[in-house]
Amino acid sequence: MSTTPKADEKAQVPEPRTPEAAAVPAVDPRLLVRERGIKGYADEFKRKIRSGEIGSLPVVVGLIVIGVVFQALTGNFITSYNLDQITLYAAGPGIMAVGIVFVLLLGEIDLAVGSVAGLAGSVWGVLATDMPDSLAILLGILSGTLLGAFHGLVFAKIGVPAFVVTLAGFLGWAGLQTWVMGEKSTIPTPIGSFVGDLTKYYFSDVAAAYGLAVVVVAAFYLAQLRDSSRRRAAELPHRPQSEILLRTGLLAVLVLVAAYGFNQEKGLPLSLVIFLVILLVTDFVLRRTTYGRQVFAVGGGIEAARRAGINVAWIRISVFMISGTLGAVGGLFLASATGGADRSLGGGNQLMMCIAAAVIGGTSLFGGRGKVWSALLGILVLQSIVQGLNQLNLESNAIQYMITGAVLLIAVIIDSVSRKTQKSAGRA
Amino acid sequence: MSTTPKADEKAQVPEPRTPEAAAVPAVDPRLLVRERGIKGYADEFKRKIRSGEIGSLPVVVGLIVIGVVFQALTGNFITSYNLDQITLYAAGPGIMAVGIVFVLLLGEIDLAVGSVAGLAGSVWGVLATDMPDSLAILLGILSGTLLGAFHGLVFAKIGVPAFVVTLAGFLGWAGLQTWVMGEKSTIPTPIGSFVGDLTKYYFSDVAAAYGLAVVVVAAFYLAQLRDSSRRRAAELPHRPQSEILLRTGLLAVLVLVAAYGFNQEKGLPLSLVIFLVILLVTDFVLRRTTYGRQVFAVGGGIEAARRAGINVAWIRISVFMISGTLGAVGGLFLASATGGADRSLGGGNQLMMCIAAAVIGGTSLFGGRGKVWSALLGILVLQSIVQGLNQLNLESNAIQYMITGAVLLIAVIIDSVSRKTQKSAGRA
Amino acid sequence: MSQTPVLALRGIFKRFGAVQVLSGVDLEVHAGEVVALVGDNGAGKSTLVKTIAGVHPIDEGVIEWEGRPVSVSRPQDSQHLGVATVYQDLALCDNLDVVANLFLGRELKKGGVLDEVAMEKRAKDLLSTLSIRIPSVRIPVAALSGGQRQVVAIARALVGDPKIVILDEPTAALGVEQTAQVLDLVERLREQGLGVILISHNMADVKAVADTVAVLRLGRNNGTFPVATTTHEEIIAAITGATDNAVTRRKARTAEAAQ
Amino acid sequence: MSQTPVLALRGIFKRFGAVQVLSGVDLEVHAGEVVALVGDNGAGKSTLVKTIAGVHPIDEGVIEWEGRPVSVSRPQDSQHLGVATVYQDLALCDNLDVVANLFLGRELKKGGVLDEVAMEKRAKDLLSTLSIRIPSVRIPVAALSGGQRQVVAIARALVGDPKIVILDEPTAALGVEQTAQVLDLVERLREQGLGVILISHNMADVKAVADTVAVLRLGRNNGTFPVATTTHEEIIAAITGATDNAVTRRKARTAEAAQ
Amino acid sequence: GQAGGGDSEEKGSSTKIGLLLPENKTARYESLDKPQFEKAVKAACGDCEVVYNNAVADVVKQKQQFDQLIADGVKVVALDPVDSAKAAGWVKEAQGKGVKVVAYDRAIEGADAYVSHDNNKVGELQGQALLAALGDKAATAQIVMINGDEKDPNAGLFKKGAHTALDGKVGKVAYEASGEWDPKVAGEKMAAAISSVGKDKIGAVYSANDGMAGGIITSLENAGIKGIPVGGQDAEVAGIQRIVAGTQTFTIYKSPLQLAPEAAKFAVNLLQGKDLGAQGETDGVKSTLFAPVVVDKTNIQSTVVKDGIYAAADICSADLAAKCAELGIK
Ligand SMILES: Nc1ncnc2c1ncn2[C@@H]1O[C@H](COP(=O)(O)OP(=O)(O)OP(=O)(O)O)[C@@H](O)[C@H]1O
Ligand SMILES: Nc1ncnc2c1ncn2[C@@H]1O[C@H](COP(=O)(O)OP(=O)(O)OP(=O)(O)O)[C@@H](O)[C@H]1O
Ligand SMILES: [Mg+2]
Ligand SMILES: [Mg+2]
Repeated sequence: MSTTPKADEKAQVPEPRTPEAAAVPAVDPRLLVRERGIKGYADEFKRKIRSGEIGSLPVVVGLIVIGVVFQALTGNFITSYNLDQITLYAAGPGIMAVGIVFVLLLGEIDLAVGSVAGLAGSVWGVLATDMPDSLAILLGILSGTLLGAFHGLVFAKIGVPAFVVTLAGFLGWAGLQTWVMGEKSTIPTPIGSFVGDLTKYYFSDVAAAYGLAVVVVAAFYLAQLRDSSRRRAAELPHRPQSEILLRTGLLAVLVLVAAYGFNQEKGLPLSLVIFLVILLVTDFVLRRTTYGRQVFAVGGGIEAARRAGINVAWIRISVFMISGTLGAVGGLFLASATGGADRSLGGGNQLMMCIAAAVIGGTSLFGGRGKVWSALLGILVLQSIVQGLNQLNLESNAIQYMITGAVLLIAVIIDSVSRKTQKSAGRA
Repeated sequence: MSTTPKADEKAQVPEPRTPEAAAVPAVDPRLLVRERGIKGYADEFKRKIRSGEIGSLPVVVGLIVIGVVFQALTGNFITSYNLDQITLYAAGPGIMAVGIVFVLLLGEIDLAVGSVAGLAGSVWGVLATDMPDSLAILLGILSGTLLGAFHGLVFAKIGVPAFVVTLAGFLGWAGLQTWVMGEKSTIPTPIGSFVGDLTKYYFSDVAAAYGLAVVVVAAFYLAQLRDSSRRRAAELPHRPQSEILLRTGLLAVLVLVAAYGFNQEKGLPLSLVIFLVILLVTDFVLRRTTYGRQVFAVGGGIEAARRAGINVAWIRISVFMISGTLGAVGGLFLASATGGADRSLGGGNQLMMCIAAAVIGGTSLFGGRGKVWSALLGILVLQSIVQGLNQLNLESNAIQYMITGAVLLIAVIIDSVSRKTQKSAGRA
Repeated sequence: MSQTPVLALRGIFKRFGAVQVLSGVDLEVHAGEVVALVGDNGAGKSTLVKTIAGVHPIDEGVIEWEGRPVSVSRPQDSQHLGVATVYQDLALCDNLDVVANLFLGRELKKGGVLDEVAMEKRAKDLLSTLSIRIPSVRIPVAALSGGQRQVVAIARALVGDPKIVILDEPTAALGVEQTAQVLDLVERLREQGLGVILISHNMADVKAVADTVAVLRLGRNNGTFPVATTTHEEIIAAITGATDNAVTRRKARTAEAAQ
Repeated sequence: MSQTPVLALRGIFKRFGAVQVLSGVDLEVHAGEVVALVGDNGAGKSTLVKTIAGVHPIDEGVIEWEGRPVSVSRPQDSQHLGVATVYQDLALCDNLDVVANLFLGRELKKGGVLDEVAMEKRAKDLLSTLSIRIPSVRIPVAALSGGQRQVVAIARALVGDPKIVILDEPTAALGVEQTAQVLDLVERLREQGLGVILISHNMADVKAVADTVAVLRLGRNNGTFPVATTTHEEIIAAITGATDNAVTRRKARTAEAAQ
Repeated sequence: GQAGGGDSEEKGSSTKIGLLLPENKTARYESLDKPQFEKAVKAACGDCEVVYNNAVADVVKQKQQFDQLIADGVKVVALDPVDSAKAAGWVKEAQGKGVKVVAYDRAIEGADAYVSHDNNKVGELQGQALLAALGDKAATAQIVMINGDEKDPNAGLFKKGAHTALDGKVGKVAYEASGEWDPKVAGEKMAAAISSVGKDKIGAVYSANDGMAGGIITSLENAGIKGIPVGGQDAEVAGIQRIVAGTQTFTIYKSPLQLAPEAAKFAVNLLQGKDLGAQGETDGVKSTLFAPVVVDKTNIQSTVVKDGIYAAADICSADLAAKCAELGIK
C-alpha cells in the first residue's frame, strides 16, 4: 500500500494502548461471502436478483425489449442505420442529461437546461456570422457556463430553491433567446462550421471504430486488473481474475458489435466520440476525485456535508455551472442536428426528456445516488422509442404521445419494482 | 376542557407514583414572552422581522409593490376592471395550484396537472354536446379524479417516483386530449352551460359582495374568539382580545375594499366564490382533520409516519386524487375563460405557473410545510404580473418572458432572504 | 406472572442483502414482566424489535401473541395487537410540533375535528410526568435537544393503551433526572401488568428494573438470565463472548492505577 | 497543564427565535485536560459545542484560541483551528459508505486521484481499534446500527490532527465493550496532550476520565468542579438545581425497598 | 437493404410518397390535409402509398422523421416544415441523395415544387377584410392586433401581410402583442388591451387565427364590448359558428381541397418523372399558389359547406339553427 506521505501523516490515529484490543475483527462474521467457482456466482446472482441489487440491468433489459418489440412491429428496426440515427440524435439531449445527473445528485433540479441550450445555440448562431467559428463556439458554451453560474449563485447564496431559480431561467432565457435571434427566426449553420460537423462528421475509416473499441476494452481490463492487484496487495477483498475476464468479455462483445454496426453505415460518428469522452471524464470526476465525493456528500445530507467542512455553496454553484456548460454543448448538438440555431431550439419537450433520461437511467431524484452512465442508458431508451414510433407511421400523433408516456412509465416501473425489492431488502 | 370520552380513555397514562415528580414545569423558563400592551407587540414584531418569522408578509408586500409599479407604468393598473380580470383568470390556475399544494406537502410533484386539466376540459366539451350539462361536468371532473388515482396508485403501490409518473401523464394525457377532441380543434361552450357561467356569472346585487365580506369577517372573529376562550379555559397560552380585534380589523379592511372594487364593476364573480369555498374547505381539511395531519406527517418523514401507523399509500393516492380532481375543476375554469375546450387547453406554461404559484406563496418544495392560501397569494402575484405586462404592450413576448422570469425570481428572493434569516434563527 | 407469554418469538430469521442479521432468535415476554434485551453493538437488537413492531417483515419464524401465531407485516398490525414501540432512532416527524407528534395516529377529536386544546393540555401533563422542560409544545421537534426528542418519543408510547411496551435504548440521551423518571415509569408499567422489552447498554439500569435479561450475540440467542441471580460480570461475558474483554481489562487497569 | 487555555469561551450568548438558549456561558479547556460538560436535557450543551464547531454563529461573546480571540462562523474555521467534533446527532452522510464518511473532507489521494485502497485499509484499522464489528466498510452508513454509526462518527474525529476533540455524548449508543474502548481513547488523547470536551449524562464515565466538570443549567454556568474532590451527589445537585430530585428520591425508594 | 449496406439507388422505392405535417394542435392537418392528400395520390397512382408523420411542432422531431423517410427509400416527400429556413438545408441534403421535396403550404428555399396559400397574402387579406368591416370608421379606428407565436416563422408572415394592408389606413394600432397561438393567452392579452385602450375605444380586433379569436371574443363579451369587427383565420368550425352567431366577423379559408390534391399531383409527377404542371414560379421554385378566401356571413354556404369541409349540421347546432336558416346554410 503506498500513499502520499503527507496524507499519511494527517490520518494519524493514536495507537491502542493494549495491542490485544485490536483483536476483534472489523468484519462481521454474518456477512455472507460468495462461494468459489461458478456455483458461487450463480448463487450470488440469484440472491442479487431476489434482493434487487441489479444496478442497470432493468434498463438494459428494457432497451432490449424495446428493440425486439419495434423489430417485430416494423421489420427493420434493428439496423445499422437506426443505430446511427439514434446515436446522432441522442448525443445532444444525452450530454444535457449528464448535466442533469450532476444536479440530481445534489437532490436539486435544473428546469432551465433546455432554455440554456437554446440560448447558447442562438448566441453561437448570431456570433458565428461575424466571428471565427471557434470563438463563436467558445462564447456560446461560455454563455451556458455563465447562466449556470447565475442559477448556482442565486440558489446557493440567496437560498432561492433551485426549482424556482431554474424555472425563472426557463422562462427568462427562452425570452432572451428570442431577443438574441432578433428578426431572424432561424440562422442556418454556416458552411464549414464545426457545429455542422458535430453530427455530420464520421471517422469513416473502418479502423477508427474498431480501434476505439479495442482501446476501450483494453483500458477497462487494465484498470480493473490494476485495482484488483492493489487491493490484493493491501489484503482487501478484491475481484478474482475470472470475474474481471468475464466483465471485460461482455464489454468487448457489446462494443465490438456496436463498432461493426457503425462501420456498416458511415463509420464512427464524431458525436458519439464526444459524448463518450464527456461521459468518461464526468464519471472519473464523480467517482475518483475529491470534488465528486463532495458532490455525493452534499446530495446525501447538506448539514452533514457542511459540518465535514465542505464548501456547500461552491459545490452547488459549480454543479450548476457544469449543468449550464453541458446544456450549452447539448444546444450546439441540437443546432447541428437540425441545421442551425432557431427560436424554438431547446424548447418543447426537450427539458422533460433530459430529466426523464437521467431518471430512467437510475439516478435518484432525491440526491446522492446515481451515475453519469444513466444519462447514456436513459437517452438510448427514449431515443429508441422516438425512432421506433416515427417508423411506425401511426395514423395520429396523439397516439404517439400516449405511447411515449406509456413506454416511459413501463421502463421506470420495471426499474422501480426491482428497486422496491431492494428496499425491502434494506439496501435502498 | 371537553373531549369525546372514547379518545379520553385511549390516552390514559399511568399516574406518576410520586406526585411531586410532576412539579417540574413543562415550559422552559428561557422562552421569551411578550410584554403586555403595545410595546410588547412592537418588540415582538421587530424580533419576528429580524428572525424571519413573518409568514406571508413578503408575498403580500410583493403584491403591493407589483400593483404600485404597474400603476406607475401604465397609469391605469389599479382599476376595478383589472381586479375583476385578474380574479377571473386566476381562479382556474389557482384551483389547480391548491391541488399542487397538497402534492408539495407530501414532498412530491405533479407535472401532469396541466394535461389533466386539458383532458378533463376536452372530456366535458365532447360530452356536453350530447349529454345533460351537469352530467358532462361531473364526468369531466371524475375523469380528473380517475387520472389522479392512477398517478397515485402507480406512485404509491409500484414505487415509481411521482416525478416520473406524472411526467408520463403530462405526455400521455396531452395525447389523449388531442385524441378525445377528435376532428375538432375547439369545442365552444354550449350556450347556457354552467361552465360558461363559471367565469361569466356575477352576483350583481351590491349586497352580495358586501354581505359575503361581512359574513367572512364575522366568522373569522367568532372562530378566533371561541378558540381563545377555550384555550383560556384550559389554562393554555391564548391570544388576547386586543390581538383578535386587530387581526379582524385588518381582514375587514381588505375584504371590504375588494368588495367595493367588485361592486364598481359587475359585482361579486362566481369564480371567486367557488375559489374561496375550495380554499376554505381544503384549509379546514389540512389544519383541522386527522387526514390533514397525516398529510403533513407523511410530508415530514415517510418512515416516521409509517411507524406511527399511518397508511402512507392511501395518503399518497388520495392526495393525487385531490390534485387530479382540482386539476379537472381548474380545467373547466380555463375552458370557461377562453370560451370552450380546445386542444391546447392546459398546455403551454400552465403547469409551471401553477407550481410557481404554490411555491411563491410559500409552500415548501420539500414537503411538510405550506398552506393552501399560498395558492391564492401566488396566483395573484403571477396573474397581476401577466396582466400588468400585457398592459404594457411590449412589442415582443420575448421581453415579457424575461420580465416574468425576473419578477418571479425577485418575488421568491424576497421570500428566501427572509426565510434565510429564519433559518439562521433556527426555525426553518 | 401468567403462564402463556403475551408475546413470544420463535426462531426468527432476518437477512438484509448479504448480511444474515438474525438467525433463529427466540424471546418471550409475559404480562407484568420487564425483559431486558442486551447485546453488543450490531448484535441485532433493534432489528429484532423492528420485526415485532412490523417495520420489517421477518424472513422465517413465528410471532405468537397470547399463544396464537400472528402475522405482523405493517406497523398497524403490531399497534392493533397492543404493542407500543419507542425506536432507537425515535422516528418523529421533524416538521410537526411536539403535540402533533405525541398524538400522531391517535389524535383526540371533538365532533370529527381535531381537538387541539385537549391535545395540548394532555401533552403538557405527559411531559411534566417525565420531568422534561421544553421551550414550547408548539415548536417543531426538529428544534428540540437530543434528550427532549427522546422524551417525546417515550411519551408517544404512553398515549394509547398498549399491552407490551418496547423501549429501544430509551435513556441513551437522557439526563440523570429524566433517566430516573423513565426507570420509575418502567416499574409503574410492570405494576399495571404490562409487558416491557427494554433494550439498554447500561447494566446498572438493567439490573435495577429488569426481571429477566435476554442476551443477543451476533444475531443469535446467547442465554436468558434471571436478574436476581446473575452477576454483572456474567452478563457482560455473555454479551462480549469472552471473560477477557475490554471492560475487564479496563477495570483491571484502573484498579491497578488506583493502588 | 499549560497556563493559557487552548480554547476559552467568554460570555457566550445564543438565541433561537423566542428561546434564549445560552446566556453568558464561560468555558476553558487546556492542553492535556479532559473537561466534562454536563447538564440537564435541554441545558444547552449541544448548542454550546455547536457554536465552537462553527455550526451556529454566536450572538455575543468571545471565542479565544490559544489566548487570541478568533471568529468561528463556519465549520471550516473551527477545523482549521484544530477542533474535531463528534456531534450528538452524528452528522454522517447516509448515502456514503463507511470509508467515504470517515475520510469526508480529508480524503487520501494519490496523484490527485482518490486512493480508495489506502482509505479502506486505514478505515479497517481505525474501526478495529474501537472494537466494533461492521458487516462491510463498503455499505452505506444508513444500514448501520445505532452504535455502529456512533463509532464511525467517533473514528471520523481521529482522522486528521486535532488539538481539541469535542465528544457530544459519544457513548450514548455504545455497548459496554465499545464504551470502555472510547474511555481508553479519551485517556490516550489526554496523554498525547490534546484537550477534550466530553459531554455525557453518565456520571460514572465522567468521574472515570474527566479532570474537570463544568455544569450547565438552563443555559448558564452552574459551577466548575475538579473531579478528584467532588462527589457524585454534588454534581447531580448542580445539574438538577436541587438536592431533592428524582434521582435521590428514586435512590431513597430503592434503598427502602431493599431493606 | 435491411443492413443499410446497399447504396441509395437500390433502396429506392418508386411507390412511396412521404407526407410530413408540422403540428396537431390545429385539427385541419390530420382531419383534412392528410386524408385529402392520400385520396388524391391513390387516384393518380394506384399502387402508390403515402407514408405520413406529424412533428407536433418540434423541429428536431421533424428532422428525424424526414431522415427516416429518406432512409426508408422514399423518393418524394411533401414537407410542411415546422421551420422553413432550416428545412432548406435538409432539402439540399436530400436532393443530393436523389430525393425530391414538395414544399407544402409553407415555402422552402430550393424545393422542387411548392404548393401553398401565400401566407403573406393571408395576412393582407385579413387586413383588408378588417378594413372592409370597419367601413368609413376605419380612418379613426383604434385596432388591437393579436398575432401568432413569435417562434413560428409563419406568424411573422401573417403579421407582415396584415400590417401592409392596415398601416396608414386605420387610425392606429393601439395594442399589438403575440397570443402564442393559445386561446387563453390571447384572451388575457385582450383583457389587458381593453384595460389600457379603454372599453369603448376599440374599433376592431385582428386575431391571427380562429383559435385565438375564441379567447379574444370571450374577453370582449366579458367587458361588455359588442359589435366590433373581429377576424381570424383557418375557417375552423368554431370560427364559422361564431360568424353565424355574429360574434366573429370573418375568417380566412385556405382550402385543403385545393392544396392537398395539387401537392399530391406534384408528388406523383415528380415520382414518375413527369412534367409538374405547375402554374408558375416563386423564388425559382415551380409553384402553384392558391388564393385564400375570406369567409364571412355571406359566403359560408358557397365555400366551406359547398366544398364539403363541413356539413351544415356540423355548423348549425340547435341554438344556431335560426341564424343558419337566415343565412341560407343548409
Ligand atoms: N434550532 C433550534 N431552534 C429553536 N430552539 C432550539 C434549537 N436548537 C435547540 N433549541 C433549544 O435549545 C435548548 C438547548 O438545546 P441543546 O440541544 O443545546 O440541549 P442539550 O443540553 O444538548 O440537551 P441534551 O442533553 O438533551 O442533548 C433546548 O431547549 C432546545 O429546545
Ligand atoms: N437496512 C439494513 N441493511 C443492511 N444491514 C443492516 C440494515 N439494518 C441493520 N443492518 C445490520 O444489521 C446488524 C444489526 O443491526 P441492529 O441495528 O439490529 O443492531 P443493534 O443490536 O440494535 O445495535 P446497537 O446497539 O448498535 O443499536 C448490523 O450489523 C447492521 O449493520
Ligand atoms: Mg440498536
Ligand atoms: Mg445535546
